[in-house]
Amino acid sequence: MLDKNGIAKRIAKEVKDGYYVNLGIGIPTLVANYVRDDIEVEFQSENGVLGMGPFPFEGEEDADIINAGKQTITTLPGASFFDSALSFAMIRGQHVDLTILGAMEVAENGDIANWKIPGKMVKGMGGAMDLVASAENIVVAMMHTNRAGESKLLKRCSLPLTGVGCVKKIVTNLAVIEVTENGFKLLERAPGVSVDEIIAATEGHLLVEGDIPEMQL
Amino acid sequence: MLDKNGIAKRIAKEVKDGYYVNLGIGIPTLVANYVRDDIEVEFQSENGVLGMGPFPFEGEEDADIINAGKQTITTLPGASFFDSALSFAMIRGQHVDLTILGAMEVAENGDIANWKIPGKMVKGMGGAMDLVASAENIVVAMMHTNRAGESKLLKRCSLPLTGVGCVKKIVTNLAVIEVTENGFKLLERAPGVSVDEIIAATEGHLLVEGDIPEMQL
Amino acid sequence: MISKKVANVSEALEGIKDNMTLMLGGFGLSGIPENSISKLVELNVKGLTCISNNAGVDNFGLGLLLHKKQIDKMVSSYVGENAEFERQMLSGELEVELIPQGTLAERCRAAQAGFPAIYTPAGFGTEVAEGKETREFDGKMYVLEHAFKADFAFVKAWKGDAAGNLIFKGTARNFNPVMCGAAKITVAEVEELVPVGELDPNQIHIPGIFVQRIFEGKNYEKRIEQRTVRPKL
Amino acid sequence: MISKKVANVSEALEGIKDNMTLMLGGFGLSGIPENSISKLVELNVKGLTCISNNAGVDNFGLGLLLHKKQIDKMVSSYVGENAEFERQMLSGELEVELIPQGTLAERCRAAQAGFPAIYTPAGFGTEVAEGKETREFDGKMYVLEHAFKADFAFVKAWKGDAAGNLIFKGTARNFNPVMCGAAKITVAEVEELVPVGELDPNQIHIPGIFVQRIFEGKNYEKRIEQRTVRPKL
Repeated sequence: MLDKNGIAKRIAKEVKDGYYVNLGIGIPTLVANYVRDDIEVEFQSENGVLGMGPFPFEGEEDADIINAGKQTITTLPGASFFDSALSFAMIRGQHVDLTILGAMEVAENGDIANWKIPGKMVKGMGGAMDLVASAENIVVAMMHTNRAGESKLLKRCSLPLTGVGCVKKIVTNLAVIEVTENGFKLLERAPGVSVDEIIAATEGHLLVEGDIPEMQL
Repeated sequence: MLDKNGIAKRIAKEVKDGYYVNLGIGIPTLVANYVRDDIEVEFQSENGVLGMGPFPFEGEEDADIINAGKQTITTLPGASFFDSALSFAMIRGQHVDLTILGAMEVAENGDIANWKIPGKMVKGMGGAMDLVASAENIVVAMMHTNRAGESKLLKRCSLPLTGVGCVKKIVTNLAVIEVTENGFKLLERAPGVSVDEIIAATEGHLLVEGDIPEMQL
Repeated sequence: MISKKVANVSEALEGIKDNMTLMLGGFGLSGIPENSISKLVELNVKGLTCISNNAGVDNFGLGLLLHKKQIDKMVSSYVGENAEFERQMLSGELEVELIPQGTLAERCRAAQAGFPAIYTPAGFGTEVAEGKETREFDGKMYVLEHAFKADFAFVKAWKGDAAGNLIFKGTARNFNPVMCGAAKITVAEVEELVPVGELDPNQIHIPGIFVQRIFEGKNYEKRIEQRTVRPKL
Repeated sequence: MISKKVANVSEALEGIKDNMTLMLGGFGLSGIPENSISKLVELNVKGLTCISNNAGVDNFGLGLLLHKKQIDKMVSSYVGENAEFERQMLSGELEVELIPQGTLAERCRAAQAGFPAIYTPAGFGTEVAEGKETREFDGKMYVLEHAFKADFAFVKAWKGDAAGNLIFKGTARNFNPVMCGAAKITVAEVEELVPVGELDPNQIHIPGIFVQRIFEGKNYEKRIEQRTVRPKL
């Protein structure tokens, strides 16, 4: 079973040379730490920066240079700042190659819910609805089950949707799963996790074909 | 009767303190020369400059700094350059206060034609269609009649339209005319021009009420 | 040069009344019009509709207006990090319209640029699209979203001049440029008001034509919400 | 940093074929991609559709392509100042779609920003609106205009870096920024290619994400169409 850093590490393998990548808040943010050194990747943050670098050194943080999670950041050579309209032009215009975001629920048809629990929690969708409606390559990073132990991979989402039929791949603490026309398809098992454990933790229909390899991290 | 500079001089009186003004090609360009010195006005050119100044001194012209007529220009302190989208945001968003442009024909309902003579001359509309569709304050600068001596102030335009019901005022070599709900209304006569001469040169219906003053230039 | 300079924040906010619709720039607490917000608190105008990506935090930014119950309605994309906000929203005291962040930006830009509405894919198939026109183009579905109508836009820039020209800094730019000219009156507060002619015409982010009033702000706090750092080596 | 740098104009134009749709920046002869145009002439690709505000003059700019009859269709807003163009158009050899200048800019931006179409007031009630959907919003009429679809966009900037970041100069900016990222492949030629990190991130007009190939151009003529001057005092 993986921890959050393990999920981030596995997702980092989805990041290819020459990709512009948008990382959501939470586990996705950690992905930047595990991207291979020998490829060129640029991180976009929808609040208006391309070419994000690591966190600043203590004492060098700048209130005017933050990411979408409101964290202080730095920029790398070749970076640029821009307004929100141009930022979402990058996203809506499909110039960003890969979007990695968290979710509360994902359905076997690719629907995703991650912005609202009616009557309880309403933080808002931020840029997520634009991202999932536009991106061609969306990977969800999340725990396989919620705190109550219930599956987050469902036949149908029960929470208000963020986007419809958009998720392509899911990486959880238990597995790597592809969203296909026929529902969830198990691609990889987390180290030490059995196929049966994954099936048990997945409410939606899970296709299991042949031998399921263990993730290479 | 006025010459082109006279028309420009009269139109300059329409330019008020604090106005952003877009000047079309031809007579409108001359208007800048006659604006009062004691008011603050900024000229916008739709190719992407606000705060245009006079022509450059000989030898100081710059191919990268031109107006919409492709003439080399200079800029004044406080000027800015921008792209075509932001330029037309200024125009379409009604941030420009006054638009002055030429015309081949104007109709008594405010229609204007100035971009095409079918089968003969097709230069294109450039920014004129955006300007006339958006501007709240449009003044046309033109000769009252064409080279064949035919009136350019018509019941209806015969040429393909640039915009519908948009012209508010017309300044010609003979008169200042307002476009009202009831058609053309004569406001002022050019020096030495009689009301009868103006009526004779105007094909559209011309309202003449009371004494028509001579223009003050 | 047409001057937009006003003496101070009081003059900048002249004409503000109860029940107006305001746009406010900023992302989180970055690039928010701190001086204008303080003055709104002081003037105690009520019944406001505020269009702003976020709603501040409990004791700063728009949180200050929420605390005094000056806001009737918020139009935002993300409102976490604010307990008082959540309380007012869940109790029904505060009306909240949550919309996608890119939609928020484009509805501002539409107002700035004279577009009545735009078609965006964001929110299709979700409750955001409920009651709205949807339409297919080239096999993909879009939602029709209308331009905002606002009375005042309050923006914050890094540098500006009396002509109203603005330059923003870093990610404090965010929604500020698209809100300029998107309301009847745009008020820009700047950290530094420089002499006209000092800004490079080639490097101006927002030309003065989009700004009606400009002043140099005071005592910027520029609070950081999530201070994340590496230890110095 | 993702590098977009190519060795030269030949590499920049790889994949160009007959019957493609091209966007070309520039207003008049200001800010046109001179090197790319010369290469298009040399490659002698035919049957092109060119989206460009103007069509050059008889012996420069797009006029060079017109002269060799490489263009089947022009989509422009203003095509005066070009006798050969007028001849080909009036004789029917050349198909011409004239559209308002602001519409041209926004149809590019729509393609860049992922909008399928826009509503603009420009051209309502004229032959430009014939056959197009029109619609009323708030008592005003608008025309629905669709995003362009193009294979290549050729733009010219003042400075750029290997990351594809661009800065334009003066009114040579014009349509260049809105064409970046509006075609499948955007080729940027720059007067000066500077080392990565030299451009201020705050002052970049177009971030490199919108550019696929960049190179430093040569021998810019930068012709002036209307040289208007005052005598020196």
